Amino acid sequence: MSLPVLLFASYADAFGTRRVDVPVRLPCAVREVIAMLRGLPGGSVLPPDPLVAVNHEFVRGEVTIVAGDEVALIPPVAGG
Amino acid sequence: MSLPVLLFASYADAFGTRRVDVPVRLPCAVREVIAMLRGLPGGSVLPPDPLVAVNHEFVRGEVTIVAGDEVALIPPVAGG
Amino acid sequence: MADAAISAGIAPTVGGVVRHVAIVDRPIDVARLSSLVEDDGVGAISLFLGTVRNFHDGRDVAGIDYEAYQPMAERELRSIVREIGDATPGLRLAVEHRVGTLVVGDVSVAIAAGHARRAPALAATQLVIEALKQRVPIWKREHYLDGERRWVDPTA
Amino acid sequence: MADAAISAGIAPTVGGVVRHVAIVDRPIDVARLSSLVEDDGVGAISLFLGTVRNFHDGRDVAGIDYEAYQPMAERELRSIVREIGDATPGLRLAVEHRVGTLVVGDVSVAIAAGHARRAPALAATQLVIEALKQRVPIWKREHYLDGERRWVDPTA
Repeated sequence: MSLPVLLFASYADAFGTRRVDVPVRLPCAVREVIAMLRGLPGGSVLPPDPLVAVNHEFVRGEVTIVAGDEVALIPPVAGG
Repeated sequence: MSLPVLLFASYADAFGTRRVDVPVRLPCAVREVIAMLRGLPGGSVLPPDPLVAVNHEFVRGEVTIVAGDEVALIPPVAGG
Repeated sequence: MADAAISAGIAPTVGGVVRHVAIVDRPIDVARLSSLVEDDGVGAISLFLGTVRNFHDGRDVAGIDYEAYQPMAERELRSIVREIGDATPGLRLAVEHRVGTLVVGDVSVAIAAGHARRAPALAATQLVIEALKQRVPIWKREHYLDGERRWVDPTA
Repeated sequence: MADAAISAGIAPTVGGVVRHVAIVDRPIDVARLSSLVEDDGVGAISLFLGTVRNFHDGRDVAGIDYEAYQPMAERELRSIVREIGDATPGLRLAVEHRVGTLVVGDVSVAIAAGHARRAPALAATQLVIEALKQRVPIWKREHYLDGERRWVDPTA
């Protein structure tokens, strides 16, 4: 079982991909997914508590992810 | 000897003209010109201390007007 | 004189700073005004447009006559733009006010400010419109739907 | 997805209030955006344009790649516009942000606000740009004249 996580900008560059499949058993907490990502090649780019969006909404680390959720890591935004 | 005074907007409407010749001996103070204008037909539209411009600059009542100056009465402005 | 308002010439740069002001008797070309404050070093452009709206003080408005004491109005506008420009290095400012008979929706005044950063650009448009309303000799006579016309006195 | 940014549809009026947002991958039509907030009851239109400038942090910039998490960016923009619009009756707001590769002088973001009075229109553009920079998932990678490219991190 794995969870696809969307990556953008500097995070996508660091992981070398715009989508990484994280091997986790769902449901699980956002912070568990982050911990696994930080252990992958390129994962050192991530701060301990990066911004995460689930289904296009910012969420906190204790939020639970279920199958079918769209999960994305959000680098520091720089629009405008 | 007379001094031409430019009028605009509500003041021009009240005096029925855009330029009134005020019979004064120059040099004289702005406030003397205002006093004479207030006594003319339509002059009741003027407040005791209306805005006055001499040579395109706002001036106070004690300023002296000399021959050749461009004098204008400035109704409350409403640009924008 | 007021009724013969003519566009003032463009003073494109003063020490590298754009400062354009004009009283015009035709529709304001907003895109052109905005382009005057563009520059490779500009990261933010703030534009303010005053438009004729269809009501004021509870009355239905059909249009507005704008009148200016043209040479003094341009002098005051230049003075406002100089004061604000001098206080903000790198600021580019362009201002035009229209005179004549305008109908609902017409642009009566347009202010464009360009700067490397957004805060000075945003502040500049606001400072210009506030100062313009305080001290530039321009007047407006509203035409109401009931046929009456009245000079607006903001001090009344 | 981010690279396939497409213009969102226009939601012209919500309870009579214009609220348009879009992430676009072509030049922003500023005149059209401004026209969206025009109305017979509007007396003031405030426009803010973010443009690509030729330097940043002391380095010469040639251009910028903008990337967005498109559906979330539009959702956040809609949320910002809704919050500000709900707090200001009669406010009309339109916002577009461009993605893709832009060169110096290109407009990256345009915000238009229309209101009967100038203070709410001026405040709205400022509130939108500040909120956009805080919470809308858009990123930019600057291209420097020396050939280097770097993602900008405003929190660094």
